[in-house]
Amino acid sequence: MQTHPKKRIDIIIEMPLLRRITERFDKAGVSGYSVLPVVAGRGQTGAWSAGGQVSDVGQMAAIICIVDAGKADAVLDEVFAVVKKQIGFVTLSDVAVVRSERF
Amino acid sequence: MQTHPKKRIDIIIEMPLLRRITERFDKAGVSGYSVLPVVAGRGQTGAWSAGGQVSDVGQMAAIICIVDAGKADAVLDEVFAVVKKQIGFVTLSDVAVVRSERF
Amino acid sequence: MQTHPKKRIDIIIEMPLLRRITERFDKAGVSGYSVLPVVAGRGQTGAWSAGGQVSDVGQMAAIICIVDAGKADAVLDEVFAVVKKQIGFVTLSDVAVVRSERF
Amino acid sequence: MSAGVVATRCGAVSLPWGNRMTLTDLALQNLISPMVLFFVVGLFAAFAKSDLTVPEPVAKLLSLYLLMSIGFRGGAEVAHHGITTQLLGSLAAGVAMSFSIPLLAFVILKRTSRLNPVDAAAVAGHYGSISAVTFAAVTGALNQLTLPFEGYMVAVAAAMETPAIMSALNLARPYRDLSASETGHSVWREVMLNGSVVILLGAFLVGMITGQKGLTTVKPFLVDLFPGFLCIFLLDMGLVAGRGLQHGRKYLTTSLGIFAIVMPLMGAAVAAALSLLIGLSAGGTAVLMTLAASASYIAVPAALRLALPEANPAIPLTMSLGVTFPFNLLLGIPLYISVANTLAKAAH
Amino acid sequence: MSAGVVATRCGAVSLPWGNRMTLTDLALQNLISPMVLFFVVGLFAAFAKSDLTVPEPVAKLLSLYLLMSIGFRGGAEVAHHGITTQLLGSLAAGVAMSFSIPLLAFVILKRTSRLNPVDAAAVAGHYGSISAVTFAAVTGALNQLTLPFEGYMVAVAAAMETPAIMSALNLARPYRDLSASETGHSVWREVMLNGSVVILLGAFLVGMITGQKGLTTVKPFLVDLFPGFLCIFLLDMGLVAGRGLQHGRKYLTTSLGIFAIVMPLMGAAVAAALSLLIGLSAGGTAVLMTLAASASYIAVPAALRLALPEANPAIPLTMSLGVTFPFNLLLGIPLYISVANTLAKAAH
Amino acid sequence: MSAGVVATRCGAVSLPWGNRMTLTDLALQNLISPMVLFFVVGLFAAFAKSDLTVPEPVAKLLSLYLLMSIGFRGGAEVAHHGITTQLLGSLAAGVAMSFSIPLLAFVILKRTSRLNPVDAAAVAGHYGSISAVTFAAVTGALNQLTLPFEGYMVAVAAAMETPAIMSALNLARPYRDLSASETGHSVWREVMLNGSVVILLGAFLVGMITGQKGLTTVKPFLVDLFPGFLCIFLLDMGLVAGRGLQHGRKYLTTSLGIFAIVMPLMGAAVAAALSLLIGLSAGGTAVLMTLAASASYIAVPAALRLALPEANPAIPLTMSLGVTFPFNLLLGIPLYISVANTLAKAAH
Ligand SMILES: Nc1ncnc2c1ncn2[C@@H]1O[C@H](COP(=O)(O)O)[C@@H](O)[C@H]1O
Ligand SMILES: Nc1ncnc2c1ncn2[C@@H]1O[C@H](COP(=O)(O)O)[C@@H](O)[C@H]1O
Ligand SMILES: Nc1ncnc2c1ncn2[C@@H]1O[C@H](COP(=O)(O)O)[C@@H](O)[C@H]1O
Ligand code: NA
Ligand code: NA
Ligand code: NA
Repeated sequence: MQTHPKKRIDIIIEMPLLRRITERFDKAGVSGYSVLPVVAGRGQTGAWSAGGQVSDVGQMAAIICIVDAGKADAVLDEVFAVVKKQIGFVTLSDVAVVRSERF
Repeated sequence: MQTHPKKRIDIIIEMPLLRRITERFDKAGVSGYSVLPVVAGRGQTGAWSAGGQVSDVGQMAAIICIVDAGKADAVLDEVFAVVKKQIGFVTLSDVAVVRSERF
Repeated sequence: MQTHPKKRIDIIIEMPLLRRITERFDKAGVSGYSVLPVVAGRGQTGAWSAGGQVSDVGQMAAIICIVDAGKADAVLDEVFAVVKKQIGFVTLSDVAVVRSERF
Repeated sequence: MSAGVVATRCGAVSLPWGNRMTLTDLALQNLISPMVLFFVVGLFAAFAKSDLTVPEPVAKLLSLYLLMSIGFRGGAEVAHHGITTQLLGSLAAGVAMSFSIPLLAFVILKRTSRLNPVDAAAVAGHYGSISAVTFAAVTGALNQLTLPFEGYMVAVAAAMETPAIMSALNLARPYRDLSASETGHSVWREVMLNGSVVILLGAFLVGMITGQKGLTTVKPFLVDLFPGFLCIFLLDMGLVAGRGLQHGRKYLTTSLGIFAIVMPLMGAAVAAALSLLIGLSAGGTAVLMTLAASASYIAVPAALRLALPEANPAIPLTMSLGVTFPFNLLLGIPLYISVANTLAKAAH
Repeated sequence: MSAGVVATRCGAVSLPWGNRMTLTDLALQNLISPMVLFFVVGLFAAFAKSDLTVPEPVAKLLSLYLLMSIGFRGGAEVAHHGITTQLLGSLAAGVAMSFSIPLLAFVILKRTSRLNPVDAAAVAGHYGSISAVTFAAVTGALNQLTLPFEGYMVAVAAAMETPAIMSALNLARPYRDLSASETGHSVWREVMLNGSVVILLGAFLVGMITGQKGLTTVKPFLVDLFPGFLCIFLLDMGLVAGRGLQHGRKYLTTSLGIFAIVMPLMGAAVAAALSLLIGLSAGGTAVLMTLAASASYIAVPAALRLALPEANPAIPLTMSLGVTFPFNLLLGIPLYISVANTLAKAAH
Repeated sequence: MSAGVVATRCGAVSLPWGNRMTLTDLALQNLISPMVLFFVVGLFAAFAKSDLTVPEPVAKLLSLYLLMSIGFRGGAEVAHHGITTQLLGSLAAGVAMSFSIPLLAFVILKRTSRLNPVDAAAVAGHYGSISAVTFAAVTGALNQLTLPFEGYMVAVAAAMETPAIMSALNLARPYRDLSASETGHSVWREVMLNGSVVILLGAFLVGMITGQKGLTTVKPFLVDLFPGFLCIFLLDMGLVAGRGLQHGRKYLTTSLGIFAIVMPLMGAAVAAALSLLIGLSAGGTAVLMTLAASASYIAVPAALRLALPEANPAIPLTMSLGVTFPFNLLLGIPLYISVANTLAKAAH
């Protein structure tokens, strides 16, 4: 099957910040994104777990965004403006997709 | 540690379609797959969120499937037969595994 | 944007084993990890689903850990000591990060 | 729930608010019930972009609870009164409406909207089927007015869930590329075994088998908590409907917006006529009108994603959840009760 | 729950259904309780491949609720009656059974099945321990029959949870590659501090400390809602057991299927003998028999994944949840109650 | 909840336990309530590293329930008694404390701790605001003592939630790199429309509009289940507080630990003085003291993650949830009730 190279951006970010990031995505003109729950973790600021939590503070979410390689840098810039002040991080990797025009 | 190259298939698909996709996986003879929840997202058909939803319609799930590179194309064909009529998409990427015989 | 290559380790492992794996991560000196829920799947030991389950037995979790390439092997060794006796598997892939010093 | 009303002629029931309460009074009393007000709180929070959310598993529990409670109580009621010809007549009327309302809806949509035929068929299917929470709301309103209704109406509700799906598929068939579609058989299995249908019918059967004795055992849970659970459920419906309206605004053309209010009224009118025919009580008439007026947002959307994947699911959901449900909850239900009461009196 | 029964000689209690109810009556009455019927609805939905599901966090809440309610009420009961020699005797009997039933089970499995010794030990451990929801079901059935039982039986249930795990590990030890195993210490910690054990004992202590006064405060929640919550819980158990049976069918050889029904009967028989010795009431005897007959599906599987990772968890779970639990719920419990009642009368 | 107490002079209310109960009695009675004991079970389980957990969606439901119940009952109470000058005075006192306690806290923190100014401002904001579950606990304790309090205190609680956030931001401003900060407008929107604020105020309004009649409808759910739901909620709070303390131990210097106990006492003292001024009943005084003494762990942390991202969220959360909440629950509440009672008697 014919595939096309794209970039996958993975972001782990504090839950309360979710709306800010997705607004940035809209600004950067990505075709879409998906949010996955994270239930526990550890980082430099310590360990945490969603279990029993009444509020979202201190909890993380994972965002996945497939973008065209050409757009990746612009998206990273937008995203990083939010992430750098908050708890979280961003990774970039290579993927292939089947329908190129979607992204 | 000695590792072996494999392909990772990531699918984001409407929840109600889950059973159809996994039946296709069985048909394509993959060794296994894992389903992760998605809680929110945006795409060409608009934004959505799982919060407060009573039904699965309009909600997405993420499926991860590690396959042998030789099998990847056959799996993609099977999967795409379902995905192309539905909301969702498929990506392919390279990973390495430790126990090659598992997949 | 300037990026740096890192390794991403993905682990799918039985839920009851989570604490054992994360203790190994601490031992291997990783900077952090994130745990994502898995809600259903199939493997050599059969199909399962989290729906309606009262206990964690037979359920899986996904762990993501971004590490420096130099540390990857040591982490894999630690992790594999737990995974090999249990249901689950490990994959390794390449990612790029923006802030190198984090990992 | 009702007592003794099914056995006697309905007009003989002296309605406690009979002559005194006007439609406006009724609408007002409905609007200031805790359930409706919590729905408004939810709508407000959604439009104000508050982050208030009912967690998804909790929403699913509330829906499960509602269906269990409605089903069980209906079953216990039928166990009490037995299977009558009126029951069978009501079932037949319900099934007939579920089959035929989509035809009417499809014709209207084709004339008044610019929906493609497959989307029009999907919308039509939603309006033929019913919404369980609207059913819960009308029974709640009737209980507050101490206006009795036939307990077996829950069986009618269950029977109306799925025929509309068959109608929608038939309407869409001429316009589809059938080579690409799944085999009909597995789709029907999935439709009939939709979780919400199974639990409603299952609880109905459990209620029928265990009767009043079973009801006594579970009363503190399935009966006493009902209004409170309904409050949270309607809060959630307000949030979901409000957010759905914002996301789906682009699909809501003027003609579809009007349809989403006129269609319920037409359905209710058909139901009112059939109720007279069957000789339902005022309460029963109000319930059947509400069922006909309500539009599905659980069973039908789920079925159509599988059986009619070309249809855009956001269009009927925005109409059903964003317009028809609030309309019925806020204005429709008091209207239907008022009309039903007038009709029942006129029938004597 | 019971009142006054612990202090008096048990035969003196006049059972309301004493001579009139046969085993068949009892079995039928049990089968048509809402709880058991909702379990059947769940089983049906699972086998019909319906998508009906109780969300996982809700299932966990139901389990938490059940343990809190059982524990609290047991503690309040003990606070009322004090610690007697009979209580201590029952605790000793429970612990002894939890230790020894796995030995019996292991011997039988080695002779009748083709399980490898480690899997046989794991299965044996499940049958030595207990199932809290089966305990809840027998107490529910006894309450419906207004047949009192000793309130401290919940403490016996808690005490029976973990010794079986120790037995299973001892049985498996000769067959294991011990170099690869984790250190025993941390495993024991994890076993004893399993969430379900902690909440059951914690609620028991809270009940003991706050007594009847505390019980009054939480009665609408922990007591009145119990039958309703049990209905949803059993619906969920039906779904999970049905799906587990489908996935795990391949593990269920004839000999294991028979074992999953015969072993409970043997456990119940041992418990009946011990109950006579201790002088338990008819209700208490029925509870102890049910505990011995039930097989764990929460605490033991969790512990063994950590302590005996070589064992295939699907084998004991399929047997315990797919066969033994339905058997006990549908047939075992009325049988145990009937036998217990006959024994209690015979003892006089 | 209270009845008739708002209208009369408070001293005139004859307290059922008036002279007989000492502070120690009161503290003991508080400690052996099921709610507090379940909190202790949770703390124990967390420290013993048990895997006991309340699923996150369930914890969110419990919080939603608590706010709905508190809000609704408060609104129904106000509907009953009307809006009085005392109500307005209490609101003013609450808002004033929420604004000013952070200033006091900030000064103390700058002198006694080594927190950077931004973190100090964040902590100060938490202590100016309130904790809804602490409010629930004090009303529960007052109900058990049958000591009435002014029903509108829930409106005071709601009014105290957010001004403290404004104070915290003002305190932090001189020390921030403002170029990097978000625009103030959107932050204020998000703060005022925080889910917990919306549901508390929404339920309050629904209660005010539907009054006693609405309350009757939902009583089995929103009132009768309250103590039971509070038990599970406090079990969860024990687990979360215990685990939070373990993770956040490193932030808890001696000076911050002392602050987390002294600051509540100072807040309570301020509230006691203001209560005398307003002429609150003994119960109302106890509630206002508890509100002032409690520290936020939902609304303020959420707001500050958005408005003050440089602050480390773990520091105030560890103090508020790990130290101040347990202190108030176990010792503070009986102390405040005792002081309030003495003051109310002295005021005559
Ligand atoms: N190396 C890592 N790999 C995967 N997830 C991480 C890593 N480091 C941090 N995280 C996640 O990001 C959260 C915040 O990290 P930190 O800002 O380092 O405290 C952690 O709690 C983890 O959930
Ligand atoms: N570029 C993307 N990256 C990640 N997820 C996406 C992307 N586009 C779409 N999605 C996900 O797929 C769903 C359906 O997309 P669509 O069919 O474009 O409406 C969205 O709601 C997202 O959850
Ligand atoms: N090839 C695969 N790709 C993705 N997930 C898998 C794969 N194989 C197994 N899994 C996951 O790992 C679990 C255990 O696998 P197994 O040990 O093969 O039974 C499965 O239930 C799946 O959730
Ligand atoms: Na309809
Ligand atoms: Na047993
Ligand atoms: Na405060």
